[in-house]
Amino acid sequence: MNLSIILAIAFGGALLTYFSGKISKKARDVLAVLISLVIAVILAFFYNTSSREIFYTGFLDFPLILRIDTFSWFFAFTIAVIGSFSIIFSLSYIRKKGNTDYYYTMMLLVIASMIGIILSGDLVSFYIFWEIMSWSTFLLISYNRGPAIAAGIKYIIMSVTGSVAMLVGIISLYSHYGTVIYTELSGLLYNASSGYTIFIFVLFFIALGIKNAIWPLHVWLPPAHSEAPSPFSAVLSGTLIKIGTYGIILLIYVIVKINVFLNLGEGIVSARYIIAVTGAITILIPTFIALLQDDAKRLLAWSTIAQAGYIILGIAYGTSESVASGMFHFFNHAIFKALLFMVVGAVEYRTNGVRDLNSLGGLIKKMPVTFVGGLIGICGLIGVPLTNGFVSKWLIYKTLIINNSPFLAFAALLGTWGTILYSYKLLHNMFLGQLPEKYEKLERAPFSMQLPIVILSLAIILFGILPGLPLKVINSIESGFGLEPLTINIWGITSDTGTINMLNLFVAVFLIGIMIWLIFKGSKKSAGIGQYDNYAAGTTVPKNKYHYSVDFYGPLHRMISPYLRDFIDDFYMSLARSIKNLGNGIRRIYTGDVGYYAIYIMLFLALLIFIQIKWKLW
Amino acid sequence: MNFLSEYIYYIGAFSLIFIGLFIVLAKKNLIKVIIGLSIVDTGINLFLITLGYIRGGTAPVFSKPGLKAENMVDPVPQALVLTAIVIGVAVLALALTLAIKLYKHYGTLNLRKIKEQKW
Amino acid sequence: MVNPILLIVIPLGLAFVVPLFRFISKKIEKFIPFFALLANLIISLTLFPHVLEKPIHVSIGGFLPPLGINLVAGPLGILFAMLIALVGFLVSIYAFAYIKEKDQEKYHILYLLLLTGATGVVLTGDIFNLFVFFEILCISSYSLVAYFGDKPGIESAVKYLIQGAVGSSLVLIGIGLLYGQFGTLNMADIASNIHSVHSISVFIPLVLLITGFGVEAAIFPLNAWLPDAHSSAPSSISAILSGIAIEVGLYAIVRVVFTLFGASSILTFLLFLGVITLLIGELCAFNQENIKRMLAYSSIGQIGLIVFALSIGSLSGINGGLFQLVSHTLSKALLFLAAGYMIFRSGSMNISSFEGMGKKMPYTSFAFTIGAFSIVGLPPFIGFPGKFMILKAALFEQDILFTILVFLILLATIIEGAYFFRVVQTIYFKGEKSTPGQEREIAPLSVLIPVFIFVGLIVVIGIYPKLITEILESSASELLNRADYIKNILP
Amino acid sequence: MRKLISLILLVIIAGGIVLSLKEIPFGISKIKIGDYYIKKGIEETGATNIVTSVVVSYRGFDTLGEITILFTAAIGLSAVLGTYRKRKAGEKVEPPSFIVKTGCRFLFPILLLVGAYIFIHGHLTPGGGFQGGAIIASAFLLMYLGCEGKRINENTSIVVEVLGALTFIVLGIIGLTIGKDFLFNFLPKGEPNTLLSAGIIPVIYIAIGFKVGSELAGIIDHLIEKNQ
Repeated sequence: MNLSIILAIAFGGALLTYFSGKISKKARDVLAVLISLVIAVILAFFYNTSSREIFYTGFLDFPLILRIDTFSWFFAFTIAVIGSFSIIFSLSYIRKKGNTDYYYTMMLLVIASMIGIILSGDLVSFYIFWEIMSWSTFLLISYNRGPAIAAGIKYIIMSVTGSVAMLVGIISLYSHYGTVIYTELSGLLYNASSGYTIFIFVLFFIALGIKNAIWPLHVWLPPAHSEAPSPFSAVLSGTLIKIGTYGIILLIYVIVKINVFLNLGEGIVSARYIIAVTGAITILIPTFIALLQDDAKRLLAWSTIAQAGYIILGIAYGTSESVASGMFHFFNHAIFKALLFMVVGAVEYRTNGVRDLNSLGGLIKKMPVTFVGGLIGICGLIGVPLTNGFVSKWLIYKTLIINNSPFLAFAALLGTWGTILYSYKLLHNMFLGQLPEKYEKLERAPFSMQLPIVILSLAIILFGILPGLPLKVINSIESGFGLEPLTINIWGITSDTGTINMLNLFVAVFLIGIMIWLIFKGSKKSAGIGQYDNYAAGTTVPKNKYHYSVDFYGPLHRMISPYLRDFIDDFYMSLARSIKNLGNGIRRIYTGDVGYYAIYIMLFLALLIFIQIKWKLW
Repeated sequence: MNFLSEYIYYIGAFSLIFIGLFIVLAKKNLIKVIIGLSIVDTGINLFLITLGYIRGGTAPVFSKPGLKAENMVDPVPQALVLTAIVIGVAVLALALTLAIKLYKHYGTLNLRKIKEQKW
Repeated sequence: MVNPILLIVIPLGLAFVVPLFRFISKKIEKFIPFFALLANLIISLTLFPHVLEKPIHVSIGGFLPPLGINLVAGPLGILFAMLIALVGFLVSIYAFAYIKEKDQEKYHILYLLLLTGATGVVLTGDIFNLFVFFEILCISSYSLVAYFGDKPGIESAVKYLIQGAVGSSLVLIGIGLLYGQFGTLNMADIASNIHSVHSISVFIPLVLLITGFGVEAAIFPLNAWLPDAHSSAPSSISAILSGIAIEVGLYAIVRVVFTLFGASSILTFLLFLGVITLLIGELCAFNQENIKRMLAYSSIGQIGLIVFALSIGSLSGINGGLFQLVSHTLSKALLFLAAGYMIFRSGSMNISSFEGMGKKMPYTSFAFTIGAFSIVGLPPFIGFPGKFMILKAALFEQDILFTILVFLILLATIIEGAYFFRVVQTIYFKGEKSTPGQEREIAPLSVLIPVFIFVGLIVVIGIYPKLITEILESSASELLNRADYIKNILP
Repeated sequence: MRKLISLILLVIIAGGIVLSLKEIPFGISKIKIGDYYIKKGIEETGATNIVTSVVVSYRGFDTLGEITILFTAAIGLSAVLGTYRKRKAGEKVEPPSFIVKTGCRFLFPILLLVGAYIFIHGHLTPGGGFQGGAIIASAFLLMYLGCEGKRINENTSIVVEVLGALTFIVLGIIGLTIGKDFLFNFLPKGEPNTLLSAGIIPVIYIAIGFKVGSELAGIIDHLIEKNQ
């Protein structure tokens, strides 16, 4: 099987979907799902193979190369699967909105270009697919109109900023080493001066960091994630920003190589440490900003930034356990964040676009399956044992503590506490508490939404109990990077410094669960009281006054919010404003008076002549 | 005053050119600007003619026998000037036409006031 | 083999014939440019393989250069001639439906003359002849800018004419000085006699020519006419001005700097000039509300980028600059045509009037989007290889100066992206979602066909840049190998 | 202020030009192709007026461009003015005085004749198509001055224009087919200094004469139209 066939199916399928939509809506839906599934299935067959092929030679003098190995397989497969779930989820979500052909085409295009990025074997094709991804994402983010327009423009400007920086990096590498192919480039930077390596690093990190929403470059993410259509938010959060992660791993462990990376700078000012600290900051600040959000998707968006911080922290820290945790967390985050966005999307779908946490509540009775999905999702997000998030977070804490980085470990832990707070807010304000009266008639989410929610929930539990499945893959990736391999079994990791075995945990949790259940069973039954069976000051409380999920964490909110304004965003906005003003100022030289214009011409001529007579420059 | 006799024609031609350019730069009436452009053209034509001149030369026309080729001035600048004149006329005609139209629209030929197209 | 003189004579002859059609039928005249440029396109395509092997030199009137005027159909000239014929051909289809004024005849004549002038400039081997054709180009564009006879059109045309006339006067003085020193007008002949530009007597004509042609090429600060003229002209003419006229001005500068003077020392200056032009163009466009003005400022920016690339002076730099030139011609022509029809429908040039166009005119909007993405330099469109090649050439110099300039260029690219994406968003996402009465108004075929041919070219060359890189490479080496150019003409 | 800046700029430019003019001394024969034309012109083209041989033969292509420019300007002018040829009814123009009327009527045919003479003899004596054409146009200007109500027929003038230009191009193309070069002088050169000499040069000049005459007259006509 050829790798280029995957790309052909992906890109061709995207176009085909558009035209099939002109013929029949049904056929288009089926086609879209089919294409995404087919890609996932084909990719599954590539498990544990490695191949490399030149798929196109027509672009200037660069042969464009596709390659697959365990590393790219892992990412590509995750992306393809999450992508197809999102498309299944979209089936009913998007039906009510207009422009469905366009939606599916762009969605498939985004997925196709992401897979293209992962599979490409040289930096030029990486860049080409990267840019295709950027603009197709842009066209989809603004799909909802209204505030989504500002979100889209913010995204694309930052994205273009990043990609031009990366382009300079790529071309600079090419001009120094005469090649852009990973395998040939690999390790060549060993001999480069550290200044040059840092130059390359900075350029790539602007691009990758923007995509991955690392802290000072994150500002596009909250509006984009919250305003995009929910299934696409799932793709954005679950997979698209992970392209940045992929790029960072690629840069550090494939192109630069681990030994060069670890030797870049010393102590506090080493590249490794700086990136790790950035990761820690990316965990802390966004976590607490997430706490302040009242918009469900915006909350999830900030949470995404924070979780991306864990991934970066793990990857940049550079020990084999931390890298494993980073990659495993990438995998986990893709699953549970996609799940959570789908849960929010399902609620949004049924309530006609309500995402405000203050006006929801009590939906547990109306949408039980969705609630369970949300519960498992936040369990994974927090890292409750028996969910996949537990294992990855355990790994990162462990490696940080063992390798004497208490502050980083503390940041990671603090991030988890914050995560618990905001996740609970999310779940509570949507599903628990009182049901507002207007939602009495709410129906369950449609099957096409429940299906991906259920499957992803099951996946969280599955990989929580059997973390060895993905860890095995991750381990073989790591050995490819030249990191020490871990000892993996299906239930967990064995090592001298601490072993994790989910079987024991499973049994323990199971027993504790039974105990709790027994205690509740044995204790006295409480009387059931109706929701509106309430009195205050001698009269019945009006039904619309019943909402205690408003102003959740109010005191905390008031305490921390002054410190947590998004100063970075303000900075970028003022930058944009000053460029605008500069442009408006410069425009004034075209005064409209043709006399001035003639003077400009003479000025130019006189300047040239003057310089020549005076200094004989030319 | 060897210099003057050597360069007087050049000085004359370029004086015209720079007078014209000065008018274009400094005057605000469109008609005057067009006149300025026309003066520049004239100056350039004179300059071109001067380039080909030979002391004591005759026109490069063998209209009667006895004219010596050595004494004839360079014919090429004259041909160029012919072309340049025509170009000048064309630009002048177009400029005046535009001026007429401009006056219809704005009611003025003051270039400082005709500033709707800007920025 | 066809004589390249036909590239000039056919459109010229047909332009002269057009007035006669009033005695036959008023309906034929609009097809004349179409056929003339189709013929030109075919001729230049047939010449294309010959030219790659060896440049074709044609003398006129049976006199060998430097005595007579000669045409030099080298790769560069044919590249430009092809581009002119192609864009002119497609825009002439567009004009079928777009130009509805009662006096169409004059539009078509002037249009043909403009393209004739442009073709003449790129093919001639004689500096004065170049000037003459340049004047044809200029005078017909003054008239075409004022073609609608409306207030902005006339005002812009007057300003354009004054600046253009000053520019061409400077050119003529420069030519006079050259003739005075070298006694010849043939470019190869002059070039063979110029040994260095360091002496002031050669330098002055050089700067006079650069300034004079620079007015048409819209180099900062000589470009004040451009935003006015491009925004007030009929959209088809804006497309031609932006896609052809500026490029021809640039060709003249390049010819003068590289071939005529071999002035590599002034390239550093042009390098900075290019970057400044780029930045100023993009900054001015950034907050522009008038769509055509925005596109016009963007053209200034693109010209700056091309000037930068050409003045890198290396083979790959010129290569990249020429690629960017082709890409800008195609993309900007497309943008003007698409925007022009949307303006035609909405009746306003304000960007906000484009709200909801994505629904109303889906095809035109789609084409506009492709053009915008291409200009910004996103793959897989033609703008990307162009930008890529330029950056490659600049970074290959391995010079800190070039790195800084590259960052400035990229800053400009970001600004450019910002305002183009804003328009794309306005077209697709702004405004009410679907109000009743927003019927689809598909543009007529004569608009859609050229627009989609442009889209096709943009995508195809963007994906397969090798289609044109061969001729670009030989054009670039033609520019650099001054000695070969001279030797070919003056054996 | 503006004037001061303009002056400073112009002075700098003038300085540069003066420096470069030092290389071009005045009045000394040194022009190389000009020299060649004078020496070989009659032999190669058959025209005794070397300027004509340069204009029409050596640099004939420039002349084609030149008439194109004039044509462009004429067309552009009428396009900009938006030609409407209907005279508004009841519009009174002050009639010319008797002297003007008579003078114009007297001069009109003479000017036509002089113009024709000049362009027919362009290859022999100073003058040529452009000069002759301009004189003819001035004859029409006089006609407008002196004979109110007389107009040139637009269609006729356009046909003359077109035919003039076409003659030039067709001659060029015939040269291309016969002599392999555009504008090749394929007619016999004849004996210098006679009317029927110099091959296609007089033919082209006559064509140009007609064309320029009718074109300039047309321009005058357009501009007058507006002013009335």
